[in-house]
Amino acid sequence: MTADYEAFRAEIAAWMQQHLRGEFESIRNCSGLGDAGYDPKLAKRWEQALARGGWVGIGWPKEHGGRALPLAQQVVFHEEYVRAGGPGRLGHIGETLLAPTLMAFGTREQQQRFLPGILAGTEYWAQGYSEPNAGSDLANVQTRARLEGDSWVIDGQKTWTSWAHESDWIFVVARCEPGSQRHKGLVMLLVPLRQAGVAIRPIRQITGDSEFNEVFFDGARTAGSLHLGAPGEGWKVAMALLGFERGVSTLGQQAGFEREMACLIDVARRNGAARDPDMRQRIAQAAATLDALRCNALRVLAQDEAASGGVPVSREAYIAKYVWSNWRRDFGRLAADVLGAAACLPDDDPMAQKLRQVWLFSRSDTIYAGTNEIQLNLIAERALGMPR
Amino acid sequence: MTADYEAFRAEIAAWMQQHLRGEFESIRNCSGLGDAGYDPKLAKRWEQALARGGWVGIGWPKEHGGRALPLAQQVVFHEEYVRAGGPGRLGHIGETLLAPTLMAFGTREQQQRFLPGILAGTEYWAQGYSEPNAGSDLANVQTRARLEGDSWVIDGQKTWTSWAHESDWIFVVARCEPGSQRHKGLVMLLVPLRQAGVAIRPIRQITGDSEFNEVFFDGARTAGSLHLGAPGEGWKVAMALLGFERGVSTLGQQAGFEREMACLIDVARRNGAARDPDMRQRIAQAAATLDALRCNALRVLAQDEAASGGVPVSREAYIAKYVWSNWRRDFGRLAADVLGAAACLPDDDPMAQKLRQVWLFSRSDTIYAGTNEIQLNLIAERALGMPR
Amino acid sequence: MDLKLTEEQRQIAGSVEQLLADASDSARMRRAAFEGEGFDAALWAQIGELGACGLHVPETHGGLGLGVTELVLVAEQLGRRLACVPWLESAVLAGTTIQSLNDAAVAARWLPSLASGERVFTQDIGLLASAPPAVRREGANWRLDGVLAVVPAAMAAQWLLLPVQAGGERLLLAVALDAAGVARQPRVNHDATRPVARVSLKNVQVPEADCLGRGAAVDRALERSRRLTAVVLASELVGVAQQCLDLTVAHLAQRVQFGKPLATFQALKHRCAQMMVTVELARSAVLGAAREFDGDPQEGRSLRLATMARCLADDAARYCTQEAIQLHGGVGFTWEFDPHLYFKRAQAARSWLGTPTGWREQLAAALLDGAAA
Amino acid sequence: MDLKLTEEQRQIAGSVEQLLADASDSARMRRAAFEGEGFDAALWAQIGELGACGLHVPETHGGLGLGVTELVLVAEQLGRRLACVPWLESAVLAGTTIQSLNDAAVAARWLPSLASGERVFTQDIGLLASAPPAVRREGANWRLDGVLAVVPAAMAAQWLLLPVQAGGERLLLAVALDAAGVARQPRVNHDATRPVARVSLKNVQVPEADCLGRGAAVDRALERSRRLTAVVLASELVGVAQQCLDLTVAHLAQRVQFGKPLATFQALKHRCAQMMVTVELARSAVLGAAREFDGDPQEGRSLRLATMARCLADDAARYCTQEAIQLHGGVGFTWEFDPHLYFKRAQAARSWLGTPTGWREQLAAALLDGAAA
Repeated sequence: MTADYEAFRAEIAAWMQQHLRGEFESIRNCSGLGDAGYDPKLAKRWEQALARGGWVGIGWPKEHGGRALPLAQQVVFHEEYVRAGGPGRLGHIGETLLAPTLMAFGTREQQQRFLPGILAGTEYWAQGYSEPNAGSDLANVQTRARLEGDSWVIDGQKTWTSWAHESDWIFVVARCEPGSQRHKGLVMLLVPLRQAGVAIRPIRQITGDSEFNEVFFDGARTAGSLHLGAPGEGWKVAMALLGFERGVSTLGQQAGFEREMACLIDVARRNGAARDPDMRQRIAQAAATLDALRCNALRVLAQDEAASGGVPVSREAYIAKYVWSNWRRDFGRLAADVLGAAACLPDDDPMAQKLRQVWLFSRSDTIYAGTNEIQLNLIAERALGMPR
Repeated sequence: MTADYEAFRAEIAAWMQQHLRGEFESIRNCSGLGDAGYDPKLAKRWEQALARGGWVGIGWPKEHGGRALPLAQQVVFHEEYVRAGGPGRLGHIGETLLAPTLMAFGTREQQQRFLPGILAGTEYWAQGYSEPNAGSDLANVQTRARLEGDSWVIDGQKTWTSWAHESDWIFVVARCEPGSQRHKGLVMLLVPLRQAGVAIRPIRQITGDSEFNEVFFDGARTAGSLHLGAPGEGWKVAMALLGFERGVSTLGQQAGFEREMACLIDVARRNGAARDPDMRQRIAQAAATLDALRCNALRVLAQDEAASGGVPVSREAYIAKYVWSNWRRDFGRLAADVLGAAACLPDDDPMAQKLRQVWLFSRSDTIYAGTNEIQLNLIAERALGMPR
Repeated sequence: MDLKLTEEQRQIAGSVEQLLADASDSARMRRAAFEGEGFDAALWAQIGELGACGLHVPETHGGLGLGVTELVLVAEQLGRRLACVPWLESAVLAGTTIQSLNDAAVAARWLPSLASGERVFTQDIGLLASAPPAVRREGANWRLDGVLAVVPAAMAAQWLLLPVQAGGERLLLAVALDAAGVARQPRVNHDATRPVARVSLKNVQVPEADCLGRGAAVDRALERSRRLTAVVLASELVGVAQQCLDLTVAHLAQRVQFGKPLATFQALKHRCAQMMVTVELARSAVLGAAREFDGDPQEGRSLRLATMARCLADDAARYCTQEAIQLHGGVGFTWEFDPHLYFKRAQAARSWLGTPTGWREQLAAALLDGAAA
Repeated sequence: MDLKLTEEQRQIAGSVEQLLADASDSARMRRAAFEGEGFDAALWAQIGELGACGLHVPETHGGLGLGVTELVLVAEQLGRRLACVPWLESAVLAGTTIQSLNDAAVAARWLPSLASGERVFTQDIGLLASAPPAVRREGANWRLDGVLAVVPAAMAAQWLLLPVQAGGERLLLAVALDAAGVARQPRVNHDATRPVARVSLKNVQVPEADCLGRGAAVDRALERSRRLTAVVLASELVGVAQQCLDLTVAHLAQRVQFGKPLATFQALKHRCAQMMVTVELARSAVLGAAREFDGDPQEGRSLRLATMARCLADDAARYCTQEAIQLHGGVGFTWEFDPHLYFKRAQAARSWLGTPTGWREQLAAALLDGAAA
C-alpha cells in the first residue's frame, strides 16, 4: 500500500472509532448476508450514520452528490472500513449496482427521485433478475409487464432476491413485448415492494435461515415513467448493471474474508487443529490464496482505472467471481475440518459459530450471481475465444 | 484370498523360482512397456519358457489348447507370477485380445493357423486401431482395404501401435466399402507385418524412448481369407475385441503397480521423504487407492464370472480404465515429488530410475486405450444413461 | 478373494432397500429427524424384525451369524436413506465391541437383547474432547462422576458402553442410561439424522457385574471394533454418495436451461461421471475390505483395509455431496431439497472413529516407519 | 497498492517478448537445449544488450536501477519460451544475493560485470543433498575440497557464489569456475532447458578478496535472495502455464474429432477455462508480490508474499502442464510436441529454493505458532 493516503486512513479510522460504538457494537465485524447476528434494523441506522459521515457514494460524481474520490482512495476506504470492524453493507445493491445504472441510463427525474434516498441510507433496493426457470439461463424471463394507463402492471415471479423483505424497491427485468424471445422485448422496471400486488416468501436455506426470497408479482404496479432505459432494451440495461458488480466494493468483501481467516486461525490455535501438519498446509494455502484474491481484485481495479469505462473485460476480471467463490467454498470446508465434530454441534463460542455459518453459507457462493458452470462458459468463450 | 489354492500357489512359485533365473535374471521385475531395462528378445524367450511350462492360455478352453482354469485360479496365477518378479508379458495382445476374438469370430482355419503360435510364444501381435485422425473418434477410419484377386490390399496409416517393431502380425480395422461412413463398411484384417508394403516408424515419447509406433501400409497384402468376421462388420469385431481387454490380466497389471509402490516406499525411506508429513499423507492415500483398484478389479471379475458372457458391462467395469490410469498418473507425480530434484537428474539407483520412468511414462496412461474424456463420456452415457 | 455376492446377501440388501424406500423416504426421514429427535422407533422395530440388529451376532446369541459383508450391504442402504435409527451405534459399534472381548459369559449376557433390537446400545467414542469421568470403587460398585460432552444415540439407547480409567486399571463399563444420576440432554446437531446428546453422570453406581472387560483386552476390543465399524461407516457413506449421484442425475434430466435438459451438457455429464467413479471405487473398497474382515484379518492387514475403505468413502462422500449441491443450482442449497442433509452427514462422519487424515497417518507409519521395507 | 503497469514496464515486457518469439521459438529452444547443452550464448548476448541482466542493479553499478516488477515481467517471457539462458541464476539469484549483502565495495566490484551480462554468475543452492565442501585457511586464501552434486548453470557461468562453513564461521565465497582444481561435468537433466552440472573442487584456492561476506549477514542475504528469487521463479512458471494454455487452446481449435473441432466440446472448454483461472490468479499473485517487494517489505511480510507467489504459480504450472499433455491427446506425450518440455520444467522447479510444501509450512508457523493471534 502506498503511503500517500496516510491522512485519509487516519481520518477513516478515527471516524469509525467514534461512530461504531454504542448500539452498533453488536454488529461490529458482522459480515451481513449469512451472518446470524446481523440485525437489519440496526444495519439501516448504521447506513444512515455512514451517510451522515459522508461515506456513502464516495466514488460518485459530485453532480450526484458524491465525493468523486479516485479509485485508490475508495479502496483505502473499504480497507480501513473493514479493518475497523465495519459491518456488511445493507445499502450495497443500491449504492454500487443501481446507482451507477441510474446515472448511465436514468432520466434526470429518476436520478433526482432515487439517488438521494440511496445516498442518505433511507431507501433500500433489491434485485429482480432470476426466476425459477431463468437461473443460469437469465434471458428466459417469464415475468410480464404491460402498460395500463399511466402504470406498468407486473405479473410473475422472481427468486433469489437478497434481503427483499428488508428492502423498499426492487429493479425487475420483465417481458414487455408479448411473444418476444430471450434477450428481446424486455424492460427494466423500478417497482415499489411495499404494495398489495407484491408477496415475499422467504427461502429457507441450508443454514436454516433465510436471506434470500421469492418475490411474487400479482398485478403489482409502478408508475409508467419508471422504466430504466427504453422499453424493449431491458437486457442491455440489465447487463450493464451486472457490469458494475465487479467494483471497488470487492475489496470490502475481501476484507470480510480476511476476518473469517483470522477467526479460523484463532479457533485452530485454541482447539489444537493448528498442530496437525495437514491442517497447517491447508491453512497456509488458504491464506496464500486469499492474499492472491486481493492481488487479483487490485489488478482488476488498476485495469478499470487505466481504461476508465468502455474497455473489454480484462482476463483477471473474468476469473474474479470464480476464484473468490471457490476459495470461500473450500475455506468453508476447511473451517468445518478445523472445527472437527464441533462443525455440526453449535456451542457458545462466537468464533466457532461464525465458522459454522461460513461452512454452510459458502455452499451458495459458487451458485448465486452466476454459477461456476456459467463462469467457466464465459471464461472459455469470451476470455479464451473458444467457439460456442 | 481364500486358502483353497495353496497348492496351486506353491506350484507357480516353485516353477517361477526354477525358471526365472540365469539369462532371465535381468528382466525380473521389469514392467515391460515403458521400462528401460526390458529386452524384447529376451522377453520372447521368456514367453516361450512360460509356454513350455503350460502357463500361456491357462483360461482358454481345452479345445484350443488351453487349460480352462476357472477365473479365481487365473487370478491366483497372475498374482503369484508378479509376486515372483515375473516381467511384463510381451504376448499379452495376442493371448488376451486377439485369441478370444479368434475363438469368437474366427474360422476353424484361422484358429488353427494362429492360436498355436500365440500359445507357443512364437508369434506376436500388434493392434491396428488408431489413426492420426481417428484417435478418440475411432470410427473415423481412413485406412482402406480392397480385395485384389485372392489378396486384401491395404493402404493407410495406423498409429500408437505398441511394440509393432517386435511383432509379427497386426490386426487392422480398415474401410473395405469405399464411400462408407463411420461404423459401417469396415473389415478386421489379420496382416503380416514383415513385408515390403509395411513401414514402421517409432514414435519418440516424453521419456525419450519409443514403445509406440506408426505403421504405414502402402499396398500391403494379406490373404483374402484373413478377415475376421464378415467384411463390412469389422466394427462389431473390433468392439468385441476391446471388450476382452478388461480381463483377468488386469490383476497382473495391478501387481506391477504394487511393485512400483514398494519401490516408492523404498526410495522415500532412503531419501528422507518418508519423514515429511505431507508425503506421508500422499503415500498412504496412494497405497489405499491402489488396494481399492485391486478390489475393483476383483469385483469386475466376480461379475464377469457370475454372468459368464453376454452381460451388460457392469458399473465397476466402466470405471476400471479411468481409475487405474488416473491412479498411476497421480502416482507418477508423487514419485517425482518423492525423488525431489533427483526426478529430473538420472543416477545409478535402479529404484530411482524406475520411478523416473513411471513419472514420465504414466503421462500416457490417461490417454491411450481411450482417453479420460472418452471414458467419462462412456460412463455418463452408458453407465448413467445420460443423453448424448 | 472372491467378491461375488451370494443370493442370500443380495436378498438381505434388497429387503432393506425395499423397506427403506418407503419407510425412510425423504418426507419420513425428515419427520423423524426434525420432529422425532432423530429416532424413528417404528422403523427401528421393523429393522429389528428383519434381523438386521444381529446380523453378525452368532446364532447362539440370537443373531443371524452372518458377517461384515452383510453389515456393509445393509449400511449402504441406511446411509442412502439417512435412516433415523441407531443401527451403526448399537448393532455395529457396540455389538462388535462386545463380541471382540471374546468372553463367552459377557456375550451370552449382553448380545441377545442387542441382536433382537429390543435394547439399543451405544458407546462413548469421544467425539468432542472432554475431561474423562472420575471413577471410584464404592463397595461392589463403580461410581462415576463427570460429563460426556457428546454421545451418539444417547437419547434412544438404554445402555452405554463406556471405556474408563479407574486408577491404573482400564475398564469397559456398561452404564444403564436410565440409572439414577444419569442425565441426558439432546444437543442441536446439523446432522439431524444422527442425533447426539450430552450425558452427565452424577454419583452413578455401576455394579461390578456390568463391567464387561478390563485391562489390555478392552483396548484390543475397542480397536478391533473401531476398525470394523469404520468399514461399515464407509459403506454408509457410499450410500450417501450414491444417493447424491442419483438425485443429481435425476435433477439434470428434468431441469431445462437454454432450451435443453441440463443432462445434455457435456461438462455436467463429465462431473456426474466423476461422481460415479468415486462411488464405485469406494464401493469396491468397502466390499473388498468387508470380505477380508469376514476372515478376521490380522492387525496390520485390518489397519490397511479399514484405511482404504474409510478414506475412499470419505473422498466419494465429500465429492458427491458437494457436487450434488452445486449441480442442483439455486435449489441445491435450499432446506427443501435433500442434498444439504447428505452434505452434513458426510462432514459429521469425518470426525467419527478417527479422521481420514488420522487413518492415513497410521497407515503411513505402518508402511514407512518399520524396521525394513 | 496500485497494480497498474507503467508504460516503461509494458515496453520492457514487450521487447523481451518480441525478442524471444523469434530467438527462442520452439526449434531454437530445442536446438539450444539438446545440441547446445542448454545454453544459447547468442541469446544471452541479446538479452544483455537489452539491459535485462542488470534490471534491478543500481545504475551506479551499471544496471537499470529498476525493480522486482520488471524482473517478473521479463521472467514470465523467459519461462514462456523456456529460453536457454542463465538469467534467473545470474541476474536474479546471484545478483540479489550480492546486493543483499549491503556492502558498497562488494557491490562495486561484482555487480557491473553481472549487470552487463559479460560474466555469468551462479550460486550453489543445494539442489541435491551432498556433504558440504571442506574449507581450510591457507595463508591469504581459502582452500576448498569437495563435490557439489548439482549446480545450476555451472557450465555457462564464470563465477559461483558458494556459502560455506569455515570452522565456526559462515562465509560467502565467489569461486572462479575456471580456477585450478575446479572440474565441471554436465549432468543429464530431463529439464534440458535449465542445465546443471556437477562441480568438483580439489585444492581450490579462493583469495580472501573473493570472500563477499561473513557471519549472519550472509544468511540474511541468502534468505532475502531466496525469497525474491522465489517470486521471480514463480513468474517464470506463470509463463510456463500460460504457454501450455495457449498451445492447448490452439490445438483444440484445429483438431477435429466426431466431425467438430475439439474446441467446441464443453467439457474441454471448461478445462481450458480452469487452466486460465489458475494462470491469472497466479499472475495476480506474482504481480502483487513483486509490487510489494519493490518496497522492500519486512521479514514476515516477505515470507507471506513469496509463499503466495510460489505456491499459486506451482499450482498453475502443475495443473496446466498436466492438462496440456492430456488435452493434446496422443501427441501430447510425444517428444515432438512441446508440452512435455514445460511439464518437466514445472516439476524441476518444485525443488528450487524450497518446495511449495516447505513454504506453506513456514507460513503456517508464522500464522499459527506465534505468541498471540
